[in-house]
Amino acid sequence: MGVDQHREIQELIDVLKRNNLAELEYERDGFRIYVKREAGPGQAAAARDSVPAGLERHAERLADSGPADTVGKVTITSPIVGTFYRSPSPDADPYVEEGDVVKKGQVLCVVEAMKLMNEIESEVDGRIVKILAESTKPVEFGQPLFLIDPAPAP
Amino acid sequence: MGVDQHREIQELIDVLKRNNLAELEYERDGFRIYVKREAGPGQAAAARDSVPAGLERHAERLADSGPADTVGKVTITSPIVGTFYRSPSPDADPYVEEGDVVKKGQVLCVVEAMKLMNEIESEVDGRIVKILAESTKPVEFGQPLFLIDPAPAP
Amino acid sequence: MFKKILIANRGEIALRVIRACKELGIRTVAIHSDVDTNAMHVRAADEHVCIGPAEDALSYRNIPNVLSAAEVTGAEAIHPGYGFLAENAHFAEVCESIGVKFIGPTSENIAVFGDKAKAREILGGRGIPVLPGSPGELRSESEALEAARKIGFPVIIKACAGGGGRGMRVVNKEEELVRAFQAAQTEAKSTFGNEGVYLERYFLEPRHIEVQVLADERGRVVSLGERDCSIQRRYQKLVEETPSPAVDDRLRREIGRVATEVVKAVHYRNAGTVEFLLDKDQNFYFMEVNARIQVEHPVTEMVTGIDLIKEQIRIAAGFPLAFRQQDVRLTGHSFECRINAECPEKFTPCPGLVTRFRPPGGFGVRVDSAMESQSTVVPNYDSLIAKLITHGQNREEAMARMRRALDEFVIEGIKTTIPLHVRIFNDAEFQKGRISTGFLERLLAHDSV
Amino acid sequence: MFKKILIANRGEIALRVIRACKELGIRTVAIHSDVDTNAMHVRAADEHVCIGPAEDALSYRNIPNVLSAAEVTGAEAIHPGYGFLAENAHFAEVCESIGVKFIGPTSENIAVFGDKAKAREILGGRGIPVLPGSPGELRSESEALEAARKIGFPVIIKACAGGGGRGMRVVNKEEELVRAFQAAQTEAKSTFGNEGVYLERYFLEPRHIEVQVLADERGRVVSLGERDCSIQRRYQKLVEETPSPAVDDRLRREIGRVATEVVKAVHYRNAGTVEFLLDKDQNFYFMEVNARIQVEHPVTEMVTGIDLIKEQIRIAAGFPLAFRQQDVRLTGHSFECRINAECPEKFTPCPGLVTRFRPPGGFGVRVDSAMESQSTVVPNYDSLIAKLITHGQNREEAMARMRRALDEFVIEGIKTTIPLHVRIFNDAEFQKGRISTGFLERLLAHDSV
Repeated sequence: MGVDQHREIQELIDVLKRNNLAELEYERDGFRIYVKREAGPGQAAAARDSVPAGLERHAERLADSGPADTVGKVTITSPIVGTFYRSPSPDADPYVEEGDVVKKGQVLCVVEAMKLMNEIESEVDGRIVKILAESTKPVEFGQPLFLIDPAPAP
Repeated sequence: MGVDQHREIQELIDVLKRNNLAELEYERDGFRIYVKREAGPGQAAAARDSVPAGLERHAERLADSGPADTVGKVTITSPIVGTFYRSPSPDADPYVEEGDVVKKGQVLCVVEAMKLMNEIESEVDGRIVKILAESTKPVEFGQPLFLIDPAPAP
Repeated sequence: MFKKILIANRGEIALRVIRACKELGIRTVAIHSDVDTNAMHVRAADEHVCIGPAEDALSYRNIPNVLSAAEVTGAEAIHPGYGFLAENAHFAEVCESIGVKFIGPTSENIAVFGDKAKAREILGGRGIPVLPGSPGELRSESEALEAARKIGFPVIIKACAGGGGRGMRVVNKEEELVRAFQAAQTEAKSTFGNEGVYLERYFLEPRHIEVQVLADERGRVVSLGERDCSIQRRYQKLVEETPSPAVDDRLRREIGRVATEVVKAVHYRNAGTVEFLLDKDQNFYFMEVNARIQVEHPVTEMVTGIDLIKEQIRIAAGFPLAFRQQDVRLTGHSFECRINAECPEKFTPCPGLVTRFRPPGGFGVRVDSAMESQSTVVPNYDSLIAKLITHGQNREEAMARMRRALDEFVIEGIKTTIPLHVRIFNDAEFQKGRISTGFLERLLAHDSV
Repeated sequence: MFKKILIANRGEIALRVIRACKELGIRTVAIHSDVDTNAMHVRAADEHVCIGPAEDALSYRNIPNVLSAAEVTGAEAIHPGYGFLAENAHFAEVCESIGVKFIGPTSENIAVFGDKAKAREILGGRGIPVLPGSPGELRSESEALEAARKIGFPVIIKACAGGGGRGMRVVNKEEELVRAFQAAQTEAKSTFGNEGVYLERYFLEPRHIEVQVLADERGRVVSLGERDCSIQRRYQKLVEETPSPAVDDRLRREIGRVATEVVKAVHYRNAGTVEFLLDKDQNFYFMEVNARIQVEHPVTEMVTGIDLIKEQIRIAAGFPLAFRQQDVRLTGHSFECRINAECPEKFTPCPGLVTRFRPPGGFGVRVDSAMESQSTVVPNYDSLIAKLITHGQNREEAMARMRRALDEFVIEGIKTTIPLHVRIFNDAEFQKGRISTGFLERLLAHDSV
């Protein structure tokens, strides 16, 4: 890289910064440069944002669940594909409610697959902050089911 | 990137901001720029420069012609497609040589098309800095033939 | 065979010709205006020459520069595509005179079919069924009135030098005729530089049926089935199909025979299309000959397997047709959608940067386009940016495939006619094949109700 | 007809099935692993279900999760594509038992052809010409030696449970046999979990010829011509064509008849491929049946016009075949190039971000691919990223079209096998149709010289 091109790149970056641009592409005489700034604070998100659709869906579900901050929380996801049930049978009480304190290994729900009831257990001690799936509805692999605020280690 | 182009880009971005435009595309003499602002305050924007390949080729030819700075010079281009000849016949002397002083309207070369000799005249008074095409070779529309340093207005 | 061909066109048809040349092992020269320097046809060709500025009169229609480009590159032949110089008899003549082969009909062929009223007169005299109409150009109001009474109302006034639907006027009643005649003359003069107009009977709900023909330099002619181009907006075709739902084997043979007679009558050469109007009672009438390859030629290729551009080149190179009429087999059904860079409601052109271009793929889907992601649709030329063609074992399969392909097609950054095509292919009457040249206007009129 | 089908696959074949379903008006459910959340087959389907993590054993081969996905979405049938669960007899059986239609052969069909030595034994007993070989699995070294002496050297040792060329070993001389036998058993055990091996005569310069068949639920069978898949690297097919340059009409009828007998003998259902080895003297020998749709099915579609995926679905839905053997017409010639994300010299996989993907277009060109610009080739699955298929009136035109299309194809960001395909299509021997399964190794060996 010649001194000139080096200077040219610096100039472009200066242009980018001064004008708070996200991306800049420049081409001349076979010389091509593409500059993109990281999304930092106070910056618009890059246009080529590609959160996978599935994870977006989950993110939306989390967002729908209100202002609850997920930082430090544990998300229990479905390990299989099936139908989510909050109680062992239609007439029974739900395994857990929001706000309940749960123990590690405690059954939180069942996911029915191929007529088999698969009990999903809590991975931690803690308190149920939010139930993220709707009873009797299908859930896919990796879909968040519960948000748990883990109890501080004893 | 020349000082002029650098200034030009900055001017365009200023125009964009001043007028609160979302996108701007600008093209002049084979130089083209496209600038887009992100919607909303704290803007990001993408700029895409797409110099057409043909004019790039011309730019290369200019670059090949040595360190001669084209700023302030006049480029005489071919108005037609044909074969470039520096002299009226194979035995004759060239119309002009590099370094010659020429008058506006003086014949600089001929471009033969369909057996017709088309005389190409100087558009300005000045001095031939560089001859950019090779005699007996084809030239296309818009191809630079001569670089002339115009004489200061008398 | 030619070693090098210059393609005097741009866009999808230039790319189409370059592809055929590549498959035949022929070198290609692209020409381009200065706004098309980076266009796909320029990049696809072996050589390229800039022949002028954006205005087509100074570049793509600039005969001296086009011929100079052929001369400096040593091209032995020129393929004109469609539009621009394709039906310019003078250009074809100059090519002939300087020894560059014009890949298309002779200049005489082009001249004959350039004057529509005259062509109809000649062919009517040879027993070809022509639209009932005035014998030739109408010289006066009284001549027009007399002709119209003989034909019977409604009639349509057309410009002799017209084309593409411009300069046409329907007259329903005798008392409207004189005024319409004068207006048509004025419009013909200003649009085509020739005030000549003629009259034809006007049919309600006709179909536009055309027959593809090929004629080699020895005068052997084959017809390659018909195309139904009834889906039009202001005489601009939008969807074409073959075979026509209205044409059975008997009618296909008959109309093919007549088309063959038309081109034989004028010693026509190379590819051409004979256009007919088909009325509700299965009567067909000769309208005109398009002396060029047409936009909609791919549907015929899909059902015959014959590469029409290669055939054009072979014929121009002096090769006899390698097949006879009885060798032509029509297999399955094919549709073409013309995808234009236009607002699909108002049909206003919509040039600009195509930020994303993802063509559909898979079985039975063909895309002819010179676009890709980050291509620019320049405002200087016509708005056709892609032809989407499907083929299926029958009309239902070809239609289902078109719906699927339209759904897959992603073009972002500009507006296109894709939503209109989706509507057409979802329309129950269209699906039943009940179409006529009035179909699209009616479909669009539903919007305003 | 089914209202909703789940596609238990990914990549181009999943998209291929989704396209067929869309054209038939059937709703689709895509399944995907968590690295494929944004894959094209997921976006193309009406519904989608994440069924596991990247490892295929936990996702695309995860039978409980795949069936749960069918259950929760209400899909009535499952199309397995090729690979993954396509030839898993247990999966087909479970589908049958829970009332979800498996779109493919019966679990018994799959089981029969899963044991190659046994299949050969059964069919040999019914008069099908099978490769001279050991009657079944070889139990001991002495059995192997005896069989090899009877067959004559060279022989090839194959794993009973093998496939795709893995676990094969050529033995040229008697003294090499025992050692090779032991090594083959060990390899078969570690690769397939089954140490069973058998022997076949080994032919020099044979062709791999296979016949596409369709069998409906009433037992009616048609054959759809042969495919020549002799261009292989380590038994992995790279280029396929139909018709085979080595097969004439007489041989085509004969081999088609035998293929039909093979599938009738085992009451085979749905689409299948009967693979033969063709020697230099036009003798053909049954090798095996691929009880699934194959990667190379499109070349057959191009020359027959028949959509094989739609036929699979129709057959599974209980419809009888709508055409008979005599209705099948083979028109023109077709090639397929498998474009893999691999370094074209060393064939090492080359996953990564595809920065630009511009498929070729125009007449006679088909692209089956689930890629587009900015797609990612994930390293977890097979490296096939696109199938480029051409069709022409004859072999020469189809080849010229392939060269043109390979030249147009732009894939940036990763390495692909396109340069190798260009070499193959420029090779004089290939152009003359003089190919055998040894062709590619020889072509590649030229590099090292």
